[in-house]
Amino acid sequence: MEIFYSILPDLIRMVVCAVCGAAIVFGNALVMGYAERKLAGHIMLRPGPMEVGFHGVYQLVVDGLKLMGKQLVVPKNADRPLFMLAPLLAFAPVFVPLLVIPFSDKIQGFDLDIGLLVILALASINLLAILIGGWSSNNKYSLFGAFRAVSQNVAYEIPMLLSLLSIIFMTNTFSLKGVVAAQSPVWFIVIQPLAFLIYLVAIVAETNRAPFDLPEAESELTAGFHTEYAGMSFSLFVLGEYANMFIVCSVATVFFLGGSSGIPLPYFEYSGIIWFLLKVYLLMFFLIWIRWTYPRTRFDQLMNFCWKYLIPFSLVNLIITVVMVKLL
Amino acid sequence: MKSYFSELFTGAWSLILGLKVTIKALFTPIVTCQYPREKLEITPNYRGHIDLVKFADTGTHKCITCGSCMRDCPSDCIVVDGEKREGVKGKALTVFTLDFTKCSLCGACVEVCPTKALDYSNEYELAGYAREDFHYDLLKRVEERE
Amino acid sequence: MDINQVKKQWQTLSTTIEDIDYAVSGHDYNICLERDKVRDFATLMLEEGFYLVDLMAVHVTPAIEVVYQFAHFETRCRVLARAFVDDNSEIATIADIYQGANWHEREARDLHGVVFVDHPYLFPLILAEEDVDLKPLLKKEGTLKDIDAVRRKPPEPAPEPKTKVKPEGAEAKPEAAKSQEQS
Amino acid sequence: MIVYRYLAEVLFYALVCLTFAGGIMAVRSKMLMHAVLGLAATLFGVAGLYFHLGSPFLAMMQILIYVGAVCIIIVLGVMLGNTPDQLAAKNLTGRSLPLALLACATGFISLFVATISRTEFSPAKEKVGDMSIEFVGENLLLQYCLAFELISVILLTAIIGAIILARGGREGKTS
Amino acid sequence: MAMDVETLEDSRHHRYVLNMGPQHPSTHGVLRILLELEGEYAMELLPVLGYGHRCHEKIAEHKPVKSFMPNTARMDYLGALIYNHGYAHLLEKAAGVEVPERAEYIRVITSELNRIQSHLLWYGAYLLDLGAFTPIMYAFDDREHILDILEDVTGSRLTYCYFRVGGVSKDIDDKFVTSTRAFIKRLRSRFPMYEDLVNGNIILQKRLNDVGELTPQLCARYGVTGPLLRGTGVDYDMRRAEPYSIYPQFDFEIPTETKGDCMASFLVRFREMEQSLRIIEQALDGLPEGPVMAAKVPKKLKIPAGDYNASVEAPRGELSYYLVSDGSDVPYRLKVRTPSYSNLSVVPEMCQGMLLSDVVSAMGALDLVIPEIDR
Amino acid sequence: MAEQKKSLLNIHSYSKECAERYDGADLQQTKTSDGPPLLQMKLTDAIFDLCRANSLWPLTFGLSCCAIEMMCSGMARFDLSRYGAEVFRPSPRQSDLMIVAGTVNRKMAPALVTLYEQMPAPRYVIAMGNCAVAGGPFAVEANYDVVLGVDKLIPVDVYIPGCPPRPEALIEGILQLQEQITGKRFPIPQNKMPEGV
Amino acid sequence: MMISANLNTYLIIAAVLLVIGIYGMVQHRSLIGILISSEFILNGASLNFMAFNKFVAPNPAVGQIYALFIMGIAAAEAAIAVSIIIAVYRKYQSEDPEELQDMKL
Repeated sequence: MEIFYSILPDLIRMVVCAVCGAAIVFGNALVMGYAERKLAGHIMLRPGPMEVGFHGVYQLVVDGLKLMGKQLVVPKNADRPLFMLAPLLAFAPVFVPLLVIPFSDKIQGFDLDIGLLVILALASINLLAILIGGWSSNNKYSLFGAFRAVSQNVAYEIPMLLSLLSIIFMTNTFSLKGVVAAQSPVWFIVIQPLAFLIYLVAIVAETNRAPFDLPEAESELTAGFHTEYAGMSFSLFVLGEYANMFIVCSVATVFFLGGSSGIPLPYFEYSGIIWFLLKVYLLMFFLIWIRWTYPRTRFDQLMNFCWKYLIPFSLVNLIITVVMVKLL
Repeated sequence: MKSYFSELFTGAWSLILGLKVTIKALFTPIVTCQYPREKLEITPNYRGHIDLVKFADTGTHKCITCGSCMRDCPSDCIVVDGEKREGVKGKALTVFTLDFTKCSLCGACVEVCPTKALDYSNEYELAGYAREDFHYDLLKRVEERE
Repeated sequence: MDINQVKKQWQTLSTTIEDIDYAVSGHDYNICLERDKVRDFATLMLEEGFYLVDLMAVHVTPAIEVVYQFAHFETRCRVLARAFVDDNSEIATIADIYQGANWHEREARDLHGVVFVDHPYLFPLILAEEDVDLKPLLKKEGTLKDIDAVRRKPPEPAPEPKTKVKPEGAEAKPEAAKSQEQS
Repeated sequence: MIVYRYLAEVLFYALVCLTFAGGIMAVRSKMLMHAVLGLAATLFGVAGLYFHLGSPFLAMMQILIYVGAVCIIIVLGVMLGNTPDQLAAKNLTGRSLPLALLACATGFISLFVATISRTEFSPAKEKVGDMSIEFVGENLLLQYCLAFELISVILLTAIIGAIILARGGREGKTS
Repeated sequence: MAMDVETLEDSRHHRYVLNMGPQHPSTHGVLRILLELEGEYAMELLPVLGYGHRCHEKIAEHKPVKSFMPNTARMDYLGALIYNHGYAHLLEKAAGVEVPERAEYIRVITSELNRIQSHLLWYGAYLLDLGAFTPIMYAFDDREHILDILEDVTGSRLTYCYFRVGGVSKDIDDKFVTSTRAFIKRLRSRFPMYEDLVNGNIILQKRLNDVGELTPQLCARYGVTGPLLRGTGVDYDMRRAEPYSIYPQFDFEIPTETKGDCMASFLVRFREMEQSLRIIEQALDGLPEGPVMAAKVPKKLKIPAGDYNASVEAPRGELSYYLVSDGSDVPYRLKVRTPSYSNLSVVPEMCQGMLLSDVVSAMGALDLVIPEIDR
Repeated sequence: MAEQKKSLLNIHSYSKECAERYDGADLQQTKTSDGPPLLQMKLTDAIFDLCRANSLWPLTFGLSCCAIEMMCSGMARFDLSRYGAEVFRPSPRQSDLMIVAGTVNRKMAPALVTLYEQMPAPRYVIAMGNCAVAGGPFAVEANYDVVLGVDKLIPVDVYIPGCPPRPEALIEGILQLQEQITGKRFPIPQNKMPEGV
Repeated sequence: MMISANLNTYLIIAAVLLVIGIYGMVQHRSLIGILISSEFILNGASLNFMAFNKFVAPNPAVGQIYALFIMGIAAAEAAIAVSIIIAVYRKYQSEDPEELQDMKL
């Protein structure tokens, strides 16, 4: 009860955080959507969106508004309540993890000592949303997409957790701020490069992006789990996906890239956030880069890669870390 | 065990090579022709729909209403009709319509024309709100043309 | 594959074997089959390593003619085999020998209405199900020709050369065909 | 401060409502998928109650394990099982509703009357430690080490058993 | 391989049927495949054709033989010139028209350019099927150069109607020669890039190796030809096996692989592009002067009665035109043996027991052009 | 299972009802009802129209030859994405624009109508190529299968003739569609990627 | 006294969860339904543990640890149960417990 009451005064702060969270979610979707299309364009030797605003900067706004203006379709045989619920369930929980991410040493919603757990717990709800959405569409492609999403995400959660765990062993805290503080002389990417690589691969699978975008594999499952979703509900899924990307990249930044640490900029107290966002978007750029480079893997290969490479490597890495922590 | 690691490393190397290609492409100039703003130079040999040629010397077309284009057209999209006029040898052209929506641009009509009165136009940016937009009256077009 | 041996075996199965000029017709052998020997013939061809190029039907007067084309991967040997369907437009299937014939036969059924007996799955392939009776490639009355009208004429003793290299020859021939048809 | 207390109280009621609503949805809905969703709602509610009881750690674990794992396993089971419509239709009609209600009511009343209302629970005189994760972890690894190991053995057994069961079915079918 | 839907056992009802197409990104048009899946394994496949059926054979019986030329281009719009070539070849054979040598050279050059164009499109589209978005852009970028060259001489970008009975409709000029040479240089310089980006990629190799294995025997039973057959180790190419046009004059290899899987046909196609470049180079070097149209081609082309066959090597395999003539200028029956038709018919057997993703990659390896199948 | 497959096989038959429903019927009748969009206010309509016009996501729907030119116009040389139209969605639910690129035959017609009906309103149709406009080279006497113009089945907004049309023509068609939606001729702002960038 | 700070409140909630679980087990006609209901019973139990932990127990870690155990067991139980259900479904094509009459799978 005491903890609960001690947290209560922060309710106001929570509201502020929620507003900021919404800003991040939508802003990130706009930035990422635009960056993705523009970068994809230039990788493919074409300009990408050009005509809507200067170099097409309003393209994503326009797309978003258009999706809002579309007719809401619920397929005849779909399970109506669940069908409507799924995109909300995919979208709503992404706000909470944003609360615990330390954007700089001063900008953070809450510094919970279970920060990492909050992120992981809320991320699992997304999975439930995909499952429900895939099932309730009453479409076989959706169902396949949902199945693939689940098995892939469950499998890749293991190396992801294990690689994060080896950092946790070094820092002895779940608090993200604590993790950032622990890498003050040297970033963990230097000490734990293997964990970083494993985490990087795992988040590509966790966010269902190419080359691991099997749940929405276009050429196989038309549009995967959101085949039947149109307009607003579809855009909620997309927003959720981009927000998830942001979250996992933030976690990577916090755990491996020193969070908001960087050369402090003059005359700006909150320069940490600039560094933080820079690192996050650098990772995101990497995700975009590989998306437009590689073909899609096959499902069994994806799983094999997880079980044969990632999990053993992360386990070995974890054991070595534990031993080293004990010895040093 | 050796193959386990060697596969890992060759695989990783191949992935890096791919990344190199795309990052290089990211910084190469685009190849796009940004259509309404700049237009590709369309080859003069481009085959658009057919048109009656306006000859400079006569100031009009040279169709003699023989109808061989109409007969040779594999998809029956040309209608040619003429009437007997006084003082003119043969028939004078009164109707020459092309239903471009059925045309397959095979060029049979152009090749069969004994007076070379037909030629391909260079129009390629056609779009319209009704299919009737593309039922051309070539006779009218040739008169309107400069 | 020894072509002479194969020819011997063909002789047991077919009514006529005709060596034809590849340069003109694109085939090396023209074989007329009995209706009930089709399967044996196909088995033989498979054993000899031929592949099925095509299977089609031609609508001519005595009965619809089913044409099989075979070729060989290693040596140039294009074989044309024909057989007539019976009164119910039926003929034995070779789809279990040459699986590739499965679709060709279904197509022939679609377009000509030839029924291939014992075909594993004679369901409309190209046309929709309700168009089963359309049989679009059946000739209408008047355009339907006799089998002899579409057969290559044997070299006549007349000045006509066998190889029809000149277009003039091409124009002369059809008249003979027409007269034959009328008679 | 009192405002916050009331706010917390309202939150508490909301959580209880969520828990019960989820429960009713889980047992009364004909579609199994809705039942799972009801279960998920209940689990969220219970997680909130854990939060109220001063253990956000457990609340998060509840969401992580129950919603993230158990619910998803069950949803997978529902999808793979693919309940036929007629079974779904008679899902709640086949058995005697009054009997079930009666049994539950008697059970509940006897439980409530016999135990909860009669017993006097006396709080411990003094408390050792606090609710922090560090303390939980310490206890888990020192005092309750055996149980900790046992649970991992159980999980391992469960994984192996599940794999064997699920695989065996497929092979039996295709052969 | 009984595909009878009626007699499927009831006990299998934990399988379920997935309907792929007619609108599906990986069917390349309007193919429809009913997949019977067990988990993600396709246990039975039932292709349903006819969504692109355009009555070509019926139309052929209703108009003079020469007028069918534009239709051949629309049958296989990717290999339009090769289809033109086959048809012109057939008519020339049947009516005995001599083609001037220069025309044959032009035909070969443009046909081979067309083949490269087709292969490049396949290359891009196949990788799109496999989930890589970028290679198709690069491939199309190269392809546009071919289209520019061909458009300059034929007047259209895709459904060329360039060949005529007795020659080609328009002579090529120096611009064509120089731009073709420039293109050869360009494409050669692009191959290493493709090698890095695509061919060597571990993901691609993992996805293509050991998928959809064919054997020469299977190919014979189904009539599979083209790169798929050459992927099994049989060097059967109509340009060699039944030489037509002036192909015997050129020195080129027929690339073969032995495994017969998707990777084999992938490599065969990829290397065929290089061989086509070689042919074009030689043809450009030896390009003779002269007319491009036979002097005497009757306006009304009457084909002597009888049946005629002409086979050419289309990008997807053996293309045969079989013409039954009754002596008039309208074909009595024209049958087109399209390579994709036979190639696709192997799918039910080839893809049995495959993963859904593998079905997609196996079908991509067939390089399907649906209107060619449905005709 | 067998029944499932059987019924699936039958769904695309150009049955009598289907023929009555679509073929040659009055256009007004064939226009399947567009449900109201989610937000519909007079004030916002202009803005939404602008957004719709600049975010036409086409359906991945190639029928035959023209599909290749459609692909070409999405590729680097012509790049539809400059108008925000490069998002080729494989699912009709997420697409706004159906580019009927190629020949529609009687077997395809029901599927095409289904796809159109699956698209959420507001939706647009471009008939690309002569086959889709009027049957093209197949509009001959011997034809027994080709539907002569996709506007017999679904309402068409913009027609692009050609066999096949050049990619520029498709872009022009999209510009005309934008003009139809908003009443303005695009492109309004002059954004040209500088040369050599 | 706030109702949320009372041990009995939590005990009643837990009892209601238990009853819901029992009711569901009796009422549901599918194995999955029964599995779902059993989760309620487990949740009720762990809520009890947590309540006692909060209000009664001297060591505040014990209740949490017990709740964690229950979660672990629930996860294991769900995995096993679902795989059994799938196996049963494969065998009988049914999820109705009344139709499962053979002892041997």
